[in-house]
Parts: sequence; C-alpha cells; structure tokens
Amino acid sequence: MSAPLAVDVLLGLILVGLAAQVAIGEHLFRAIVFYVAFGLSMSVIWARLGAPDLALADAAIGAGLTGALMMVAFRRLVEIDPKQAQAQGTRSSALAVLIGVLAAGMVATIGLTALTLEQQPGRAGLQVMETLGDTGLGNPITGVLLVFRGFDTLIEMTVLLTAFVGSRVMTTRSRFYVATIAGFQLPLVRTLVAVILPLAALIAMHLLWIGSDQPGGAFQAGSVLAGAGVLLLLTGTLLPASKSRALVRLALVAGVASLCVLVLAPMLRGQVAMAYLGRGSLLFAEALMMVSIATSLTLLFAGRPSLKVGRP
Amino acid sequence: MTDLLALVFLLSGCFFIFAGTVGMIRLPDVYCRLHAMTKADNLGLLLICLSLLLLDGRVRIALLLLLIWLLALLASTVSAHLIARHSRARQVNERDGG
Amino acid sequence: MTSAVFVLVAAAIFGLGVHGLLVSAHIMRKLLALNLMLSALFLLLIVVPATIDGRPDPVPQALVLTGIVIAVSTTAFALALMVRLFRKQGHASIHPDIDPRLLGRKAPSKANKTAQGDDR
Amino acid sequence: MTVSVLPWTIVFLLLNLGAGLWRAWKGPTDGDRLLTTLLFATTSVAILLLMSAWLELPAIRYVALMLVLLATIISLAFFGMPARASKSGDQADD
Repeated sequence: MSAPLAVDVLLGLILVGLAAQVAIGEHLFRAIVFYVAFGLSMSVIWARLGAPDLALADAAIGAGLTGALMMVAFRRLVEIDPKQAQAQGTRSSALAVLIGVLAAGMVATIGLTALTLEQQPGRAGLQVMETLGDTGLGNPITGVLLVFRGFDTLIEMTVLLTAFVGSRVMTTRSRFYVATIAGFQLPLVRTLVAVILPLAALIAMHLLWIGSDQPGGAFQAGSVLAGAGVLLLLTGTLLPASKSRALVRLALVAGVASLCVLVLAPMLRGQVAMAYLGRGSLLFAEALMMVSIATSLTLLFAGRPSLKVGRP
Repeated sequence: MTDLLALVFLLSGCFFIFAGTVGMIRLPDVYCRLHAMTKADNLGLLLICLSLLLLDGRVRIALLLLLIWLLALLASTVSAHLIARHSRARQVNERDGG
Repeated sequence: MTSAVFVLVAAAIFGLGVHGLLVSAHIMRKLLALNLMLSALFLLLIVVPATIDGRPDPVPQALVLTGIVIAVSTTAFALALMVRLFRKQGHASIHPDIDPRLLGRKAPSKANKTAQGDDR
Repeated sequence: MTVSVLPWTIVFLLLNLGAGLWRAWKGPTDGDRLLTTLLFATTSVAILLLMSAWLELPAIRYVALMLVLLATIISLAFFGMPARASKSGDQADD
C-alpha cells in the first residue's frame, strides 16, 4: 500500500468513525464532543485535498465556532431543565437503517459515476483559470467570489444578515443571556486573551491582505475574527448587551452595502452591473465583508443585538 | 547531516506523541491522563517543528513554526487547567452533595 | 484513487447523517446530523470535479466556502429556535406523537397546550 | 531522505488519533472526552505541519496556526457547563 493511499484511507476511516458517533451515539454531550473532533478532521482533509482556503475557514468555523455554539446551547438546556436536556426518545427502526443505506448508496453511485465522466473542455473552472490573468488576481477563489460570481456572494451576505435578524427576533423576549463566563478572574485565561486577541487581529489582516494572490480572503479573515470574538465572549471580556448601537448595526450591513456598491458603481459609469473595478475596490469590499462576517457570527453566538465591554 | 538530524528529530517527535497516546489510554484517572497527554504531546510537537525547520532552513518559517509551538503550549496549558478545574469541582460536588 | 476514497467517505457520512436525522427526536441531534450531511456534500463537491494543476476546481471551492459560513449562521439561528422551543414545551423534540415516557417524565400539560395552540 | 518518510509519519500520527478515539468513546468522565479534543487539536497541528512540507503547500501552515489559536474555545465553552447536573436552573420567562 502506498503512503498517500494509506493517509487517505486512515483519514476517511477516522472521519466516518467520528460521524458514526455523532449520528448514532447514545449521549448528546458525547455527540457534540465528537462533532468538534469531526470538524478538526475535516480541516485536515481539506488540507490533504489541496484546498487551504477551505481548511482555513473550517479550522475556525467547523472546529471552533460550531462546536462552541452547540456546547453553549446544550449548556443552556441543562440550565433550564437538567432532566429534559439529555432526554432522547430515540426510535431506532429497520426502516431508518434501510433509508440511510440507500442514501449512502445513492451518493456513492452519483459520485463514482461522476468521476468516470470525461472532463468538459469549456467548464467554468478552466474558464476562471484562463481569464484570471485579466483581473490581476492570483487567487482563483477570491476571483470567483468577488468577480465571476459576485451576485452569489451578495446573496450569501444577505443570508447571514437574515440569520442574525431572525435569531435576534427569537431571543428578544427571553431573559438576559448571562454569558458563559469561563472565569476571567483566572490569571491564565487573562493571559490567553492578552496573547490571542492581537494575534487573531494580525492574522486576520494578513489573510485579508494576501487573499488576492494566495489562500486567504474575506471569509477566512472574518472567521478568525469571529473565533476571536467568541473567545472574548466566553471569557467575559465582551458581554452581550441588549441596547443596540449604531456602530454595530453599521458593521452588520457593511458587507451587503459594499457588495451592492460593487454591483451598482459600474452602472453609474455606463458599464454593465458588476463590471470589474480593479484590485483596490475588491480589497475595500473584502475588508467590509470581513467586518460584517465577524460581527454577525459573534452576535449570533451572543444571541443579543449588541456587545459591551465586560469588567474584569 | 542536516537531513539525518531532521530525521532523528522527526522520529523522536513521533515517539513522544505516541507516548502521550499510550499514557492517555493506560493511565488510571483524568488528572494523570491530562498530565501525560499535554506534556508528551507538546514535546513531540516541538521536535516535529524542529525537524521541519531544519528541512526548510528559512528563518521566517522557523519563527512561524516556533510561534505555532508556543501557541500550542499556551492552548494546552489553558485547556488542561480548565478541564482539571472542572473535574475537581465535579468530584467535590459528588462527594458533598451525594 | 484519492477521489474514489473520499467519494465513498462522503457517501458513508451522508448515510449516517440521514439515519441520525430520522432516528433522533432531539432537535440538537437532528442539527448535528444535518451538519454531517452538509459536510458530506461539501466533500463530494470538492472531490468529484477534475483537479486543475493539481488543485481542486476553484468554482466549487468558492461555493463550499460560502456554504461553510451559511451553515454556521443557520445552525446558530436553529439553535436559538431550539432554546426557545425548549422553554415553551419543556422538551427539545419535534415529534408530535412521541411517547412522553420516552422523555423521562410527562411534559407539563399546560406547556403542551400552548405549543399546540401555536401550531394551528 | 527525510522527506520520503513524511507521509509515513502522518500515517503513524493518524493511527494515534484512532487510538485516542477509543478514550473518547470509553470516557468515563466528560473531562476525558474533552481531553480527546485536545489530543485531536495537537495531533492535527502536527499532521498539518507535516502535510505542508509533504504536499509543498506553505498555506497549510496558517491552517495549523489558526487551529492552535482557536483551540481553547471548546475548553472555554465546556468550562461553563454546570459541574452537577441537578443544579436548579433559571425559570422560563414566557
């Protein structure tokens, strides 16, 4: 057996083992812990497949944010009613197993058949690589996100904003969410915050800056900042606040607004919508998108419309 | 020569990570496991980082690898501390509260 | 070879996700299962198209990148809904015909009525 | 010479991860399970660094950097978990 194949098979086995524990394990808490490990392995797999952009995003979101969200939501259930929080009511049946096996078979058939198809000479990926030189960008993924499929990204930012608005509506009448403060008074945790906050900001800026030419960009930078924001919330350095602030609202809509400008500005100059404006405008839009992504994910985690600085 | 040194570092790094895993499986309670895993694994990570910086040879990469190791050290320290505190609180609760 | 291995991995994870979604009554378990299915699809999207210069196709990569961010935001929204539902009906299950004995104790009848009232 | 060993060291570390899974499955306490995520984080960082040298993709180093940067989030989220499940919770507001 060759080494690359052994790496692939082992990674796959670990991932499937973790997924099995998440899906059919008995206890909810265990399932959440296994899901965190699943996210970490996912990020290793993206790296293995040669997609560092995805690995960067999944390292922050799959491994950090989603796991923390699940853990904190579970914690809230335990706080409200410890007896019912874990209650399962699992109804295992042969039919469900059959449907699961059929679904797996369907995906395997589709995937394996698609692998045997011949590569189309004019497909989108090849066209992107050909025309990327005209835009002056070096990272094809940033090119796709902001130049070739900019409308999709606009809609994506809108979905993010909608999710925030929806979750804000849902939590508006509930009691003030006392954040999951992990003891800001512990000296170790204070050191952690002091080290990680500046480094996260630095890495986010770096990823944003190199994103035009190398793996990185608004989504990855935004996820790092969101991860840092969640860390601040968990340590009580930042606290959720119910009084909405103009600055926070501005940060929330900045991404959508900047993409709208990217769409409309060429029309004012008599070009078609979404015509390419050059690297500088893209970097500007990406910076605003980063702020929006980081703010909305952090606020989604906080479950409140705004943030305030916590007192140590 | 450098290549051989890198190989030695790499293999000893793998050995220490292996030792950490064995400790995590064999040791009797959560505190012993925390102790074995965080220490042995971070030593292993340091040796792997050293091996990789010998292979690469650029100063910039060496600094990045060392930064990653220092951050891993900090993350392990804080996580182990928090897990141990939580386990202790739980033990005390179970003993006093029944 | 790599692609074939990961297609099979994606298929297995998708099947496990479907099974978990059908079997579990707890909403958080359902959300975890949905997230598994999403990850399986992301994996499939990246692995199936032919690579360009040894790297995965950039178009599906961009799709998956936005997908990852969307997935976490919708999960956060769903979790907020779940906490709200839990406060209201006393348990985090959306099976209307679930046997209360499976849930450990009888759900408070008043809370049940409110929940049903909301459904209409 | 060393470069040709890199994939096999990755295989070895992955086997370690598989062994760590056993501890997460077995428990017995929640702390043990959290410990497994810590093992996963440290070993994943080692694997990612080795991969960046093996596949010659320097960007993977930043993935490792991000993993260690945000590795504490899960432990911090876990630390808030009530130590005893029978603690009285806050009342519903609706």
